[in-house]
Amino acid sequence: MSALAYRTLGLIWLGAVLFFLYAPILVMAAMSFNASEFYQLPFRFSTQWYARLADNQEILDAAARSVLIALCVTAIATTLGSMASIAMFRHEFRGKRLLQVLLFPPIAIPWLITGTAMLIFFFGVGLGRGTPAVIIGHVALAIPYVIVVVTARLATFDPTLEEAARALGADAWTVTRRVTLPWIAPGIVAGALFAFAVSFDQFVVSYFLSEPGDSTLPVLIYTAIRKGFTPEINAISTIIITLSMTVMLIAARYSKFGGDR
Amino acid sequence: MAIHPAGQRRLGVLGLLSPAYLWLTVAIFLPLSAMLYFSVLSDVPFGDTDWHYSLENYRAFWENPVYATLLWKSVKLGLMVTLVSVLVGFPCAYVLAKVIRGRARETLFLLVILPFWSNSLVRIFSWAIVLRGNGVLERSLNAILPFEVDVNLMFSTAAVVIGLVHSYLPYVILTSYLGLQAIDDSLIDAARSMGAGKLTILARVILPLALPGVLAGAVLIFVPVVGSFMEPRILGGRVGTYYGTVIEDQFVAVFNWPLGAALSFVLLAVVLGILALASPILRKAQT
Amino acid sequence: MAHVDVTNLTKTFGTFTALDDVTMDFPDGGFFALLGPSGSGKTTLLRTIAGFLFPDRGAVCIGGQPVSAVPVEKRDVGMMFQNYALFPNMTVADNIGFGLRVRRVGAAEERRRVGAALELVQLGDLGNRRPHQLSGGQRQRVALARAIVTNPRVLLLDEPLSALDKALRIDMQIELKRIQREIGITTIFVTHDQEEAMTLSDRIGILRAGRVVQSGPPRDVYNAPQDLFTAGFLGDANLLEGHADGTHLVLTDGTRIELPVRPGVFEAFAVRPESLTLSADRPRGAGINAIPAVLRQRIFAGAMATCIAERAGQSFKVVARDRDMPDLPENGEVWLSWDRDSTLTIPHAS
Amino acid sequence: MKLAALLSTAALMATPALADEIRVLNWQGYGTDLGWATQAFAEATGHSVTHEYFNSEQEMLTKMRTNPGAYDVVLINAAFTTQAQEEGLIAAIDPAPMKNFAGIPANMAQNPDLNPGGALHGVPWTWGLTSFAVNTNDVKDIPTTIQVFWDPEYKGKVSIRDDALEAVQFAAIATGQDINDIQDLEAVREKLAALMPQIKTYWGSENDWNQFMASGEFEVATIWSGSAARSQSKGLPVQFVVPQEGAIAWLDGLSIPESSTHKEAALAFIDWMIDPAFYVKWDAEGAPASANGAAAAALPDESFNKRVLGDPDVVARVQFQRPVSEENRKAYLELWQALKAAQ
Repeated sequence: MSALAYRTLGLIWLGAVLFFLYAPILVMAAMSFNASEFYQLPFRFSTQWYARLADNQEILDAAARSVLIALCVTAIATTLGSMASIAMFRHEFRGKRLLQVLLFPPIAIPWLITGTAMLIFFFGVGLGRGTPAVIIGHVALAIPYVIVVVTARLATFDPTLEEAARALGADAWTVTRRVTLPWIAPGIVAGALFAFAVSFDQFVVSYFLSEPGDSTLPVLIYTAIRKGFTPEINAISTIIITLSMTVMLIAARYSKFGGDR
Repeated sequence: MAIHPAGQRRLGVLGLLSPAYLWLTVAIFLPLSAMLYFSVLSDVPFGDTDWHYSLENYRAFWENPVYATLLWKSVKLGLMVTLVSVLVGFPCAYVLAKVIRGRARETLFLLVILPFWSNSLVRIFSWAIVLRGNGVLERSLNAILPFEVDVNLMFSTAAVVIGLVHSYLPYVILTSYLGLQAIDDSLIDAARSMGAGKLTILARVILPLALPGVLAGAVLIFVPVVGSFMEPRILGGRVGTYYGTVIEDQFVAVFNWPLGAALSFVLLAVVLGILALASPILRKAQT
Repeated sequence: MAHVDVTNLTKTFGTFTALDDVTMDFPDGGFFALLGPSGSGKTTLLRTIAGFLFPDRGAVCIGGQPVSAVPVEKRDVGMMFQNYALFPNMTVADNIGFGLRVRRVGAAEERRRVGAALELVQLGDLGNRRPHQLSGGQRQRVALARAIVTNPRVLLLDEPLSALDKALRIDMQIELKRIQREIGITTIFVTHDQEEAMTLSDRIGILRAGRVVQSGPPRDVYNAPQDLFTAGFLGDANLLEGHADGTHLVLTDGTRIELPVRPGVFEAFAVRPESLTLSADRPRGAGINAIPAVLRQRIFAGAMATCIAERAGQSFKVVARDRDMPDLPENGEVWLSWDRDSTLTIPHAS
Repeated sequence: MKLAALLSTAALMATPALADEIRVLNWQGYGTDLGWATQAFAEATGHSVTHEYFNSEQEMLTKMRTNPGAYDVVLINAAFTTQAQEEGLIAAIDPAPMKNFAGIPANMAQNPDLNPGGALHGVPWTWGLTSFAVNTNDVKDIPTTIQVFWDPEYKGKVSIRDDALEAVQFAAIATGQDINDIQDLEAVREKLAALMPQIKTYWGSENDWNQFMASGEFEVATIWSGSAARSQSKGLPVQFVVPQEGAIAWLDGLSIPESSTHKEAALAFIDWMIDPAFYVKWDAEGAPASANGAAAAALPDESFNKRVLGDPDVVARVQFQRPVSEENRKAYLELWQALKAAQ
């Protein structure tokens, strides 16, 4: 075969994969605009399911709770993660390698295990389920992502800049605020967006930790799916997926995925 | 007497590091320890239940073939999903890394990775909508094809595999892409200058060099798939009982947490074993 | 301005001893170069004086005050880095004004002093540029201005010129020297370039394996190295192998060479390439040493020429102005001669 | 100090009576979550009602165990009331404040399964059958036997609920056994194993079931009598069947968790739920049979509950679910899990 044929074949393959990745999501989204309750075709355009959403207090509450939790998680995980990244960047110490390895379990262990372990532990210590438990769990899942992203950005930072600032008389806080943070800010923003996405899309851990009546949006959707599908679920799903993809597109601009900006 | 500045620095490091790691300890490491503890109890130690230490939960795993069967079923599912993902994803990564250039590559790469960062539950739900009998897939196929087909993939192992491949495909594309991108084009040119054909180059140059990346992606897919429960439950129907769903049941329905903990720990052992085996590869892929 | 004393400094990193009982005195207003191969401890010494590192033992005094336990930000030192370390997110003026702002001198005072510093380094109108818009030499000047604008007690320079190309480096050496004289600040600088060290400083210190081997004015160190290492490190030296016999040195092949009459006990002898003269015939004269050799190679380098001659398996380097170097055939017999008194007499062989 | 404490306690005690949010744990679409009913209740009492749903009795119990304080009213099948009481999950109920309790006949009110330890722990609310329904679009001859589930003609069009107890008892009926005293568990296992390949998927909720019936994916599926009535009233093409082999009958009670913080409001809601006025309206949409004699009597003659469940022939065929011993429950669960795992 000629090089052109290979190239064409390759592009067709890539196109097919993209179709596979996006078609179901687009179909799902399209069905949220279909008037039929039973997903019947022909397609008749309607926004009634979105209108219904606006009246569904339970879903609205869950959505608000999900966003609120994600914001809390973002704030906490970004702060703690960035602090740890800076500490590991600035200093050499024994056990640093171990600390880096310890970031692996929250990412690598299946969430089913982490989630059920948290459930057991939080019950054991009397915290039980509920929003605080969910936040604690999400933050732990998000911290490694923040550290990885911020550390990647710090790798491009010249440590003598900090030394220069100190030599000029700046205390640790001034050095961090005036020199380090301005440089790693894009990394922190990307880390924060990752943290938001991790929390906002998190289902498994929330599923085990959230309290009845105080569940997050993905948990609510799961329970709803198991009770039968309605286009209302399509509508809220469409909103969620649009939101999280937008967040990630912004994150990509700040992280290395989108090229080095 | 003021603390020596070197000591002060040490305190500073501690102050910066400890919040994050304390948090991880409380939310990850202590819970995992608590789970280990639970797995050797005979009953949940809440209220006035009568409990004692015992290995009966682990014994249940060995004596009742149900759990081993399901674990094997989950492992098979993991292998299947991983294999399909690699076969589909590697060529895709190759096209991205070596065929497409410039801005188009950046955009297409982002497009491939993007779904990975959207809600997994919603994506599984999308497949449920598509795959249902009388659903979109069947209708569109019947609209195109001259003959009637009965595509009812919903509630089958195929549906579970499709949904999981959709969920985890971006992993293998991402890691393969990074691995392929690191291969210097001059190596390929060098091989060509020595008269190697396309297949030879692929088999003798590209694949060996890209292998760590591909394997890293495979591990990243295999591990979560073995522990999946939501996807089989929604897409699997009657055949959707897996190791993960049984663990979920122990916690959500049956309230046999000690058994659930023991089952989780067996799963964790399998996962850690795989990660340990793969860690040299993963480390290689990182660099 | 202040003088700097370090006494009995010892600093180890794990099993590696970076500084081993170092005692040194850096006089007020002086320009002091720390010279040594990599790993000799010169940078560690500089960073210990700066306050980035804290000694395991020993003391650092600036202006007579002990500062061993004072971290860098409280030591009031100015420091310039090899890569300049200009803050990329700030303008030139903000970079220079950083130290002033930290000291809260006030906006007007800051503007005045930044302006003056820019004038001093001859960058008057570049205050609003960003570092990445500057050339290497300009960045270097900004870094210098930033280091001195706070009127520190000591200026520390860590290989400040190594990132520049050669022509620019020589310009900057002159510039650096001018500014240092103008403000009269005690300056300590680290370099591995012996020529630069000798050009700039009025005192140099040679370090090796964490110890100070020798220190003093460049000319003294160059002319009277205290050991073979210094002799070879600061400039080139052709070692004369043999054993001393009263006023003479008996080379390994039995040739006797006259030694200068100097007090002291010497263990090794050498001669600098520029002290050697190459000739076809044996030169005669009082106090002239001459040994036969074979000319192996002649290297032309513009104004200067280098010849390599070999004698009894040992090669000798001869440096002279190209026009003073006789044009002799390679692999021919030549004579190497030198004034008896230009023989380097080295007390310590190690 | 003491006075202040007293006053504040009094204030605290006075407020809950004003407006509480009570949380109900129930099957989805099972009476308590009817919009018009909760709205009317809220208007009458000021208490708002929110819901949480379960997919199986096991899950219901675990939800109570792991979420103390989260629920105020829980629907419990009488077969599980004793277990819940033994675990200390539910509180004894004093029926005195309920004005509608008097309508409940003694055989219901004093049902031993609802009165563990001799005290009322579940207010009898509804009863009904677990049998099956067929899709009348596809199944023209309404079957009279439970063996239709094993008919190869319906392979891949059959469904049961994913519930160990229900599956085992269903198979017990199919093998001609007493559901409360299964002698031949091996026969049950074989019967269920033969059923598995017939099954399309398990259904989880009534809504789920309706959608599968509407799309024609189910042709024969187990269902509760009340749900079948509701589906029919929604116009779905379904016909409820009580086969000659009989059917499982159950009695559902409404209980108040021990950990409830709004016990008074909860009791008011239960009273609202056993009100004949509510029941008659509910029945029009499709409901299980009421345990309140007064309510049952108020039904019109053409009502599903009067027609089907009022038929003495039917009543004679059904077997009421009794509490299941811990040991049996475990055995059933393992049997069911093994069967599912083998798929």
